[in-house]
Amino acid sequence: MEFLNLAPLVLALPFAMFLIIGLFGYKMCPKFAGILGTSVFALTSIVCYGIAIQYFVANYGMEYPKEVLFNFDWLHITENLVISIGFLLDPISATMLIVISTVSLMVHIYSLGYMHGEDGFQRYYAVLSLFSFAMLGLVVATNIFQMYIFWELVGVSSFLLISFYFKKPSAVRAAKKAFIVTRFADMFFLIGILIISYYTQTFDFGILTEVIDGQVPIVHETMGGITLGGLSVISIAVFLIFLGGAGKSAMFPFHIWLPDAMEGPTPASALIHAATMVVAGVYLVARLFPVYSFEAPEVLEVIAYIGAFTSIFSAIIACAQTDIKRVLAFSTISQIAYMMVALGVSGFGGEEGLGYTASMWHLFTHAMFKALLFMGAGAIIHAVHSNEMDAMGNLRKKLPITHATFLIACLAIAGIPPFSGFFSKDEIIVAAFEANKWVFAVEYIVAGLTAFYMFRLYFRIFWFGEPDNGFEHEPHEAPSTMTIPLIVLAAITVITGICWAFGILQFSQFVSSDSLGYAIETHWSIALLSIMAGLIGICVAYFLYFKKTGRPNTVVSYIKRPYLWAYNRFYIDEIYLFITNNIIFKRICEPIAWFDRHIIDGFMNLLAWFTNSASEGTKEVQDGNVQSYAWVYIMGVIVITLVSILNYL
Amino acid sequence: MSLPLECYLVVSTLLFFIGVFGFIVRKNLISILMSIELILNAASINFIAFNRFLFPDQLEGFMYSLFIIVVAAAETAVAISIIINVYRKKKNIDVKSINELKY
Amino acid sequence: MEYITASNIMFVILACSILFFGVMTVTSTKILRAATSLFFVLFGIAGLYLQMNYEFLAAVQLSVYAGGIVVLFIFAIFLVKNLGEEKEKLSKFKSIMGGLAAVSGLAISLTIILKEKVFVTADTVRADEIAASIDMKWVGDTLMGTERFQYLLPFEAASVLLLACIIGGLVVAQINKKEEEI
Amino acid sequence: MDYSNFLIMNHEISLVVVLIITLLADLIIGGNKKVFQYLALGLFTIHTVLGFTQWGSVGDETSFGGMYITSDIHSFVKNFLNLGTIFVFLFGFEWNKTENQKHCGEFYFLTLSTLLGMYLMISSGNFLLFYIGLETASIPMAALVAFNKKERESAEAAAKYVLTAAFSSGVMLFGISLIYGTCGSLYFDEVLVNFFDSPLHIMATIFFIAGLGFKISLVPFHLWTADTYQGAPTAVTAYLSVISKGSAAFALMCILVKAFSNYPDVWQSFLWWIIVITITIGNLFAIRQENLKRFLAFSSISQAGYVILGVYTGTAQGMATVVFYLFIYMFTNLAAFGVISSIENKTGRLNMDDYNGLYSTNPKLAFVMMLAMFSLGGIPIFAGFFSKFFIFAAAMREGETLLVFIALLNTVISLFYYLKVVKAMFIKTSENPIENFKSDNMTRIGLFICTLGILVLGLISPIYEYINGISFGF
Amino acid sequence: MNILSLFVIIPLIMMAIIFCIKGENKSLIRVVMSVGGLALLAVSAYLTINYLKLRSGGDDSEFLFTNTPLMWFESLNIHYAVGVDGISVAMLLLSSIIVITGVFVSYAIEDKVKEYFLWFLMLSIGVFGFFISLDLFTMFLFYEVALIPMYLLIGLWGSGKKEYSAMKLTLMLMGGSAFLMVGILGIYYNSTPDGALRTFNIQEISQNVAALANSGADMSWQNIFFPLTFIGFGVLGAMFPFHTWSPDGHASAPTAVSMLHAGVLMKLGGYGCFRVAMYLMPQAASELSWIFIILTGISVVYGAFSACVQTDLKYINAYSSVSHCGLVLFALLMMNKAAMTGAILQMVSHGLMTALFFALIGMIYGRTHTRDIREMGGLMKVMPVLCVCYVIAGLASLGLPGLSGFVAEMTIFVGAFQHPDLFHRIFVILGCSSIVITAVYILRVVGKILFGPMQDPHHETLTDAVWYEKVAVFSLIFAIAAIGLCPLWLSDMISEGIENIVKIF
Repeated sequence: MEFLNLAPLVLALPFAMFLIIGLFGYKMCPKFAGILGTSVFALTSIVCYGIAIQYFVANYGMEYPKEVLFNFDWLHITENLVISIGFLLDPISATMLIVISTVSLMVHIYSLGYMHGEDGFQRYYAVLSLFSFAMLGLVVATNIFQMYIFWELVGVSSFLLISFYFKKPSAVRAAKKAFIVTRFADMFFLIGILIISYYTQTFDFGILTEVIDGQVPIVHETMGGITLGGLSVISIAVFLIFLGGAGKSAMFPFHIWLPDAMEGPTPASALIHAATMVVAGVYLVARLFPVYSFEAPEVLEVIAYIGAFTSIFSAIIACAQTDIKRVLAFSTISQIAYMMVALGVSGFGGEEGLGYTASMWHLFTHAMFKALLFMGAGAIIHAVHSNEMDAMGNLRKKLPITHATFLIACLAIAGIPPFSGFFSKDEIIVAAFEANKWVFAVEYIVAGLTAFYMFRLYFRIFWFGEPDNGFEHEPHEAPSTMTIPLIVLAAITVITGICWAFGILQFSQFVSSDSLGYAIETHWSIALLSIMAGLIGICVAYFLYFKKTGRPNTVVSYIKRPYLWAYNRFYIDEIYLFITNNIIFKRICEPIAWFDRHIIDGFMNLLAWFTNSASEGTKEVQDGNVQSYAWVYIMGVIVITLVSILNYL
Repeated sequence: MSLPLECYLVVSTLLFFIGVFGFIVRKNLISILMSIELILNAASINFIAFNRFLFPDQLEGFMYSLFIIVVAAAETAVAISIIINVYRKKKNIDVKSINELKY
Repeated sequence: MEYITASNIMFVILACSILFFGVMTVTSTKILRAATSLFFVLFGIAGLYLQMNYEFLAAVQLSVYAGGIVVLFIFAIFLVKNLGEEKEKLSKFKSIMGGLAAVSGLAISLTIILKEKVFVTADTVRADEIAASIDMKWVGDTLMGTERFQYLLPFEAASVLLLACIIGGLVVAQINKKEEEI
Repeated sequence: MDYSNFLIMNHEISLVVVLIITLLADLIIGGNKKVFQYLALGLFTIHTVLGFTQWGSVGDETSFGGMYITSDIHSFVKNFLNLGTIFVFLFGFEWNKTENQKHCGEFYFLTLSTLLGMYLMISSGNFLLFYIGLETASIPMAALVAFNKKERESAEAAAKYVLTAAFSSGVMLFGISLIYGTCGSLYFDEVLVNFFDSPLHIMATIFFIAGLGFKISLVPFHLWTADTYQGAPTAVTAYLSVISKGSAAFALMCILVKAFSNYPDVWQSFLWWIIVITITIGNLFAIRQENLKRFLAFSSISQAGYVILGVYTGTAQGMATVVFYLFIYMFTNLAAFGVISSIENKTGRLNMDDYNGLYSTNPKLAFVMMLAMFSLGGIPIFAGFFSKFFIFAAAMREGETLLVFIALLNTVISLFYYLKVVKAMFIKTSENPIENFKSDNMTRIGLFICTLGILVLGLISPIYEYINGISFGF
Repeated sequence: MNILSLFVIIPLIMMAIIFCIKGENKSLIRVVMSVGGLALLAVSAYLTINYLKLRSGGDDSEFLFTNTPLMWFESLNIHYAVGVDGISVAMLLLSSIIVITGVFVSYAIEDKVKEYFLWFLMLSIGVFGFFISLDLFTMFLFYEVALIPMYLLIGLWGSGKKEYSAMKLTLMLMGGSAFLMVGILGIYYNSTPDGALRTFNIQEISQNVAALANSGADMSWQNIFFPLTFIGFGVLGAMFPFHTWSPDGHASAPTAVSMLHAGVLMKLGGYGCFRVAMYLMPQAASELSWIFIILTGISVVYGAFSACVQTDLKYINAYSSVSHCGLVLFALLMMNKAAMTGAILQMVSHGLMTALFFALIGMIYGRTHTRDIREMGGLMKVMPVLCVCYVIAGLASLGLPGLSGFVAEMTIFVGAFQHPDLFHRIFVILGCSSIVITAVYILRVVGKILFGPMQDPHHETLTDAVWYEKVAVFSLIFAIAAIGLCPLWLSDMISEGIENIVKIF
């Protein structure tokens, strides 16, 4: 069966499900809607796998081509600038297809159990389908504008999912925040697109990323040498595009929306805010990687620094959070920043492009284990009905499957071999080491911190000791619809790690910056170092949180102030709040609204008032006395005469 | 040598503005009407003077003056009857009594 | 010196009296006195007409104006109770305003009129001759003719005017019985 | 003497016949007001209809040696003055039947004589005839204004009117005397030749136009208008505001074209200002009026400004637009007065507040009034829009962008107060609305025709085209 | 008979029928209105299809479906001339959709139904007539015909301080038309070469102006009349600083009137700006566009910022209209094909979506009796259909792909950014910022009134949409989504029309 011909189904099926469940869902029985959505998505996943596998198999060992499976014009803006909707297949989009379909399918299944009995179950599935559609559309975009279109769509479905519990004010706030912050970043993305398209007169990725002789000709020829305010236009444009990606991928300083986004249902967080949507930024940079690499290397460097800063920054915050989903959220930010760093330090072609491969590889593995973590967290929350660590502890017996899978995921993220996370992370650190020692140092520390806060989480949940007030009711393992996805994902985490370790189906054979497969040698020296860091982190966590002791408090009391800062996320939210409330609303919007009502509108009213008072003021002219009429009359004649004569003279 | 036309014009203009002055300052309606007669006569003098001195070939100004007199008579008749009417209504012909309608 | 002729002196006397009585008309506090002054003004103007050889007009002026209109005024004054004895004081404000209007108007008009050079070119001798030869037939023809410079149509129109004014005046001045009772 | 000169005066002659019959009929059957009115109205209608027939269109003729001028446009104007007068009679029908109105016959006679005066004023080719016509049109009018003999206001209005009229005719005479002195003749054709732009000419023109401006109620010669309109019987007010004003405006246009058109700058320069202040002051004063007659007085002042905007151009197009404007204005304003008078006759109420909630009790009257207000405000598709547009078009053709712009801004103010009336009738509610009543048949006929006119006159282009074809200018 | 005349004739017939219906037979009137509205929709659909057919058949004359101009006022050379290009077809389609949905929404009107629909129809006649006219005079005539019914519609059936708002709206718009009349007359008298017959016909004027410009004649008259005309139409297009009628007016207007006014009438402004001001005075348009770019640029951002802190739902939407309509004019002034196409798309899209908004606001207001967002909350629970629709409207407004707003805005931004001048491009970037601010105020409302806890216990018992409301709302959403999902036919149709206009700049 030729799966490539089924490509339109990849987009059509989820969209159809969105429409069907969205329009008619309220008439269906919830369970039916859920199963319908899930099964149709399963079909979609099969098509995705088929496409990806066929693609890789067909081109294995050769240069992976950029295949456009279909592409139709959607809107003609100018003769050259045409927005089309299409399907671009290349290594990274094929990888993404796998990631998305896997995680999304798991979430679909998981949600059947997790969301059972919720109000708006059908709505949930409708939006989930919309999201899947949008995300798939995003990754297969043939042109930058298609990407932007789906980019917006994922944003909105994220909004709808975060605000799923719309009666909760905090959820609504979080949804608004997520949407507006990402929208703000999207604006830069759009401006970037505008600038690029203005010069290159194309949106098409095929043309935009075509590399010839170590440069991207279309960009180089049309934009090279043009500067604006001392900066080259290319840099400005691609930096703006990166900012768009930074918004979606929650890079500092746009990261603030992601932790709040955890207000949504946990499976949705797993899908959107851990595995897929948030890596869109990384994907975007990877998509345009040749442009960055050849035409704007300085931007790439900036990306590396921003990534490095974000990763350590959020890792530190993660250490101090008590809400398990928030810990995971900050961990996500940190891990995505890792991927950004990897891209930032990457070169182009072969071994040089190690960072690129590592980034994509980390994206893949991270998606799996982070989704796993979130779903595990979901299972835990499902069991204890709280997000707070204080309500947990000693759950390993009560939730055995969750415990096992969670542990695997923690080990993976902490970078312990042979789990997948170890290899992907290790390659990033290697790439950083080769490119930039500062970044390497930071990433190294982050590796340790990651291990620490993940195991803090792990120990705190599964060991530590039961909460002070006991559980509200006895926690129990989740239903099978929820545990099966956990197991599947855990299996993937383990298997991909082992495959890599044995050099079977090595990721770099499929994904590389120049689309040519190559083999990666594991740099054991650096790898050992990073394992060391991971182990140290785990040990510290073990020391502090394995059993219920006063140790954490003691430590905290030593570093009270930094702890508070970290706990309060370095007050970035407060700064944002200040800016929006006190500056944008109070200092801009309200004055403008005031100005409009009182000055502009006031001016119109003033005209009316003026006319009225002129009317009142002149009424004495007509005082009812016929003699004053005559006086006005004759004076009129005299004045007119005088003026006319003077005019004549 | 007779006096130039200007003399007549000066007289008529003075008379005209005396009439205007009277119209504006007098207190009762009949006096005001009298002032109007002055104005009309001023115009009349003008017509006659122009006719006599500048355009003697035709009797245009002459006729005009004649008709002014006729019209003035009619006008005065109507005006006085109206004033009488006002008097009946207001028992007064002070000009101040006719300023109920204003603004 | 050639201006000092009998007719010119006459003119000056007439002009002065016209203006004097004109001022009297508008300033005298007693209305009957004002009416009398008006009579003299009209009389003086008739004198001017005479002086310009327009005897017919002078006669009409005297009979219609001085004889008719002024009498009408006087009747009206008597009709209105006590008006004859009332003293009419001019208010200061009005006088100032009226004076302002009159003086400024006068200044402008006189300046303009006297600056006009058109009049100087008048052929006075011919004018005198023609004026001396005006006879009633000419006046009659002019009034009753239908040609150019003849005035039958205005004459007819004036008759309608007069009729309308008589009827109008009657209507307005007529006393309703009911009204009297009020 | 050549009496054939009278033969081209068809309109005047037939009017005089009507006049005489009316006078006689009043003597004979004056007691039976209804019959008398039917007779007078019938006769006058015949006169009007005749005017529209071939008999009424005399063509371009002059007689009495240039004293009397007539042409198709003159005939047309006379015809529509007739038409307007019919409406006035129709609206006054009920009022004339009332007990208070003892002088029904005189009302008709005086109205018709003033109409004759207007005919002569329009058709004059000589300042003397013009003067006589003007006086014939204005002095009996004073008597008409005083017709509401029970009301103090009527007397006061008449007094103000007659005094101002006399004063302004004095000023005008002084102006005419100077024109005579400088141009050597009183015939328009000779004035045209001898007129030029010396200071004295300018002054003479100003004095003259001031006198005529009184009749058109141009600012600053307008102050009598509101008082007189308010005090006069409503039928007379209607007559004053439409017929008298319209004829004077047309006469002004004729004279300006016929006598002063060689040096248009002389009058255009100050007319410009007069237009601006007339429109503005009219609007400003209208804004705060409560009494509807007084309100319409100021509205008519500002409308006069627009008319003069057309006069100002002096072109044939200008004349066409002026006549068209007046024609439309007649229907419109008379519709408004028709409503006012019918309500006044029934209830005696005249204030804008009294009209609150009129729509709920008397929807038809409110509807007609609304159409009239919209048309006065220049809202399409009502006729007023077309007349305004054409006036502005004529003025714009002369490059008077600023003037047109000011005038147009003023239409916004005017719309404000016209809408105020609409608001009172439609939107506001009242504790004590005017109760539902049935107007008399005459008023209804009049209102019906006026409404029809408002609705269709603008849309029917041949009317404008006809006027445009017969207009003249320089 | 010309098919275009049907757009005027059908409402006229409807008016006549309704006028003849005795008494307050509400249901009959409603039936007549619905049938007539559907007929109009059918005519416009038929027109659209035939237009596309003709175009694809290779007919490339500038205007299609033209009639032989009927002479009206010969001395001024005024004709009744109709014709459409792609732009007018789009606008006609939009108008007929809004009219029919407006009729359905107006089912809620209970008081003086007959008069209401008579005025409503007069408004529609004005709107349709304006879009089909090829003659400046009739165009202006229809323009004013469309304006005046607003006064009574707002004054009689409105809410809040309706008298003030109605007066303000009418006066400001009439003030605009005062500017306009000067402009139109100025064009009429100046656009003709010496000796040639003056004309009001848009096509002929355009040719004359081009000929004049080619012959090197003095075109400075345009510098006077272009601003006048542009401002004249700009007032209706809610251009800063002449937009203040819009918040008050919309807030007080009854639902369907708000819909029609914001949905169609404001489009008259934008349409006129380019069909009259820019098309007939291209020289001045190029020369003076910068002034208006600044003003409209301000409109875009300023309206959005103002909307952020309003508390009345209709005010929010009115300011949002200021912003969106500002974008229309802004794009028009960029004077290239893409941006202008975007502008027209934006007109269509804004028309649909703002109509939807106002319809929904009206329905919500009809139930809660408040429009203050502080007094509402959690409505999603009690009226899910209306609220979901509201969210969709909001998303369309903030430019969600798949809905019409996105298509329009992106065409504008991309198109406008193709302007060779840096100044213009910087303003485009400024304009882009509005998409963020739009998101802020839209989400603020959605979050406040639809989501969150219930604010007023009385709201617990509210009912959801009834059938006619659903019909109105769903058809609008359908149109929005149809344009949003497959914009190509519309945008191609419009850009063909634009092509003729752009080539004169």
